[in-house]
Amino acid sequence: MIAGMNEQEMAQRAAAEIRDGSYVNLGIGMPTLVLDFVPAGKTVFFHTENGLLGMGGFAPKGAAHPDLVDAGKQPVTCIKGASFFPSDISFAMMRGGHIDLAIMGAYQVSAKGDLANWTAPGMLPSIGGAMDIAAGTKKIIIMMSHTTKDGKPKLVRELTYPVTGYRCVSMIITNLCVLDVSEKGLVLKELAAGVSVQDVIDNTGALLVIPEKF
Amino acid sequence: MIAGMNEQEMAQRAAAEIRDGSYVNLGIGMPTLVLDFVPAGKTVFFHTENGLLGMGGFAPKGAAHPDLVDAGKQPVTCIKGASFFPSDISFAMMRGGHIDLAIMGAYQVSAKGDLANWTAPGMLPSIGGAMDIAAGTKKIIIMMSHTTKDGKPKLVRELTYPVTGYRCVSMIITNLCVLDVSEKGLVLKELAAGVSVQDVIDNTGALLVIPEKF
Amino acid sequence: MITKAFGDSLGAIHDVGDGAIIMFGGFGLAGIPQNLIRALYEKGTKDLTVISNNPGSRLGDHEYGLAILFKAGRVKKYIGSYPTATRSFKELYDAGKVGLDLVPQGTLAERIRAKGAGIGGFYVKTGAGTLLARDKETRLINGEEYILEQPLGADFAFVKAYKGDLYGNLVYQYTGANFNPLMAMAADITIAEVEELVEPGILDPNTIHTPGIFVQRILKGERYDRWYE
Amino acid sequence: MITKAFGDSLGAIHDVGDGAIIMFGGFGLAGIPQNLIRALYEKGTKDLTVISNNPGSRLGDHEYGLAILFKAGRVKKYIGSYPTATRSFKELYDAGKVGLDLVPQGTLAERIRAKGAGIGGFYVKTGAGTLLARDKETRLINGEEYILEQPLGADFAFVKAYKGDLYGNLVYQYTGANFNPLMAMAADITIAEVEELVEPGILDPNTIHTPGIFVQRILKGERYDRWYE
Repeated sequence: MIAGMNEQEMAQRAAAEIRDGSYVNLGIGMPTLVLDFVPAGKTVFFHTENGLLGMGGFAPKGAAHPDLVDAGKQPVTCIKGASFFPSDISFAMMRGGHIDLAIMGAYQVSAKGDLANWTAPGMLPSIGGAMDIAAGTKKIIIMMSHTTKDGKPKLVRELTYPVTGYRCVSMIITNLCVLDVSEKGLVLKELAAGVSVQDVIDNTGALLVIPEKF
Repeated sequence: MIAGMNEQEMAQRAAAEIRDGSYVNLGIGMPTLVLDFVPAGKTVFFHTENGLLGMGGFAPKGAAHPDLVDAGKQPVTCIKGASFFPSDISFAMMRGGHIDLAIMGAYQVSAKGDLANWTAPGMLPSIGGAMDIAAGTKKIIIMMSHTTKDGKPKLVRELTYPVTGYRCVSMIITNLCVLDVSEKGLVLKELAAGVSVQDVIDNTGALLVIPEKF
Repeated sequence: MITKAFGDSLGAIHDVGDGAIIMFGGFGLAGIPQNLIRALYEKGTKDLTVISNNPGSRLGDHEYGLAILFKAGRVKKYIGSYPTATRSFKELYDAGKVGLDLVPQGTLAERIRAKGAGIGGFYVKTGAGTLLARDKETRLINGEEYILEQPLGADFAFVKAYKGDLYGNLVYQYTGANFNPLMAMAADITIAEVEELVEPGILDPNTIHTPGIFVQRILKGERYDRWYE
Repeated sequence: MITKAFGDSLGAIHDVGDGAIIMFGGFGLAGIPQNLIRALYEKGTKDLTVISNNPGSRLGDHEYGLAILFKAGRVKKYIGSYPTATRSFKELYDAGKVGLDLVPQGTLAERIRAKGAGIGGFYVKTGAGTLLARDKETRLINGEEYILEQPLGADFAFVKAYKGDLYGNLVYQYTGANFNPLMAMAADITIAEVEELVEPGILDPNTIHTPGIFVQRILKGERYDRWYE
């Protein structure tokens, strides 16, 4: 088993994709680590689907308010210049194409950028805001382990898990590498330290486009 | 030409239909006179389509604010417990069936309660909120002169003017009488002082149901 | 002057009967009508259809909010976006004891708003081509697939606001708004609980989030748990 | 810290070109972006499509607001609900010099919101069976006739708020909100003028009506006419 990047390194890599002044939605779990890696001097407006633009970070102990939480139901803070709004407006931001970037997890991503991240066979299905994000966000980056816990590829030719959205993923950051989704398929962009092209190929269930530089 | 009620008397009659605690939309022009006749002790929330619940009345000279107007673009005041909101919410109140009563003018009303009040041949068409009110308000009362200026009936068997809404009018208050719209047609309910049943019949273009009491 | 105020939660829900369809505001534990939920539990009302983003919330080993109604077997059907929020729901669902109608969160919000706004249906891309669109009409709009979604209403909406007045005007705080203002528009009878109940005219009319026309009953909540340290 | 602030109205509209489709907030004279309208007039931009509830307003013998653009022949098409608000519009219309797309006011608001919210179309009863539904698809829903309405967007939205901050967050006053928050959501570029422009963090985040995500540019209006005595 190749280690590659740890979660913090993946979050840091994802954070590098965030432009100054942009509006960014972070999925529950690993993507929230991105909060810690926004470069100083950049103004980033973090959107939480439950009705906040300008999330600051997780609330310190003693400062938690029961009516101020993020999409993962964790108590959070807000920045100066934040705003609160109801769910219809929050999802208008996503569905209407106003959110610049969403960073989320996945069970599977296909070579075409199709996304599966809401349910699996035998699982109680839960959807939350995932399909709305997939339907409307300008750019979606997936942060995930390159394979499942038992070593099966999560990057596949065709999804076998139920679809969240079609052709919606732009970029994938895994512990092994960074990939772009293009018309030609998945394009290798960067390799994690200590990871070879062959490692990526061996752990990927779809054909890869490997640029000459590798 | 029979006089019957003047505009103030018609407004007073319309005001008597307003229930305590109800939400009422008043059309531009004559219906705004109703404001003066709400019985003391009744709490009535006047709705203006441009985004105010709890209009008080017309603003006294010197107290006009350019951003506080009614649907007729007149400067107004608001009562304690008023609220302001954007146009989508204002029309959700109407279209969604939340407004209890609308009092408006008309060019024609048919025996079935069809309403024409937005345009006429040769006129520059303007619609404003009339069709939205017709589509969603629980009860609509029309306040209008019984005939046109040249003596033609405005209560007709079938509309000849462009329709605002079908089967939406519940009651009609004219200078001559008060009528209910029922499944059987227009039912005479009250006569203005000095007006006979025959006067009403002579000036109406639709069959009338005349209860025995007349 | 009229008032929409009720003295307590049980009084405000006196006519909520078995089989009622009820919307509950809140996301996680933020903005949930916790006093009305407790009152409904005490009242023993059953065979409920519950519409809410999640069927209660889990914090550590405890479950809060709507979970008490589910655990007591009072709910026959749940309509929402995030049922995995509690373990109790999964147990009931796996045992076939509760129905589930899963709706993407944004579509849930928009369907509820549509009901309140008199919209007969609307098209969204959300979910097109997925399992959640199986029985839904589709339509190509500018070359992209959309699905037709229906308005969603209820007999009652239980909502929670930070402050309210006797006319039913409501003001929310932080992320406590979420589904509350939408549900207030979409039910036959909306019952609002607030932390502070004031006379009309105290709240600034420019800052009211839910105009009183959408609220039929209001009460000051008996007790507000804060859950977090 | 980023800022969306521009120094003046002319600067904020520098890239608004001939043939642009522009939404203008306001109802009557309440909440109109009067400085941006004046700047657009000064800039000389023509062949405009104007989306606004009314094409300006008449008070006594004078016409204000958008009327200056219409009178100067800069508008080729008007989309709105109340064209009779000015005499100048009627003259241009009767002379065949301006096109008119008449939309019921509530449908106008909802179509604009739909564009901003990514709704592909929606059904309303408003206007069903009338002249304004002539070319529209109809559908029976629960036995009643509904018509299909389309989202309505624009290249630019010119909006006016009472206060705003450098991130584009907006707060409206009284009936000054009207179409402004909806139009802010529906245009490629939204330009907001405000009476007071403040640093981020001054406005209470609970009272913001239009979150800054919907606003690309903001400026303090040069001059606010009050019109009424």
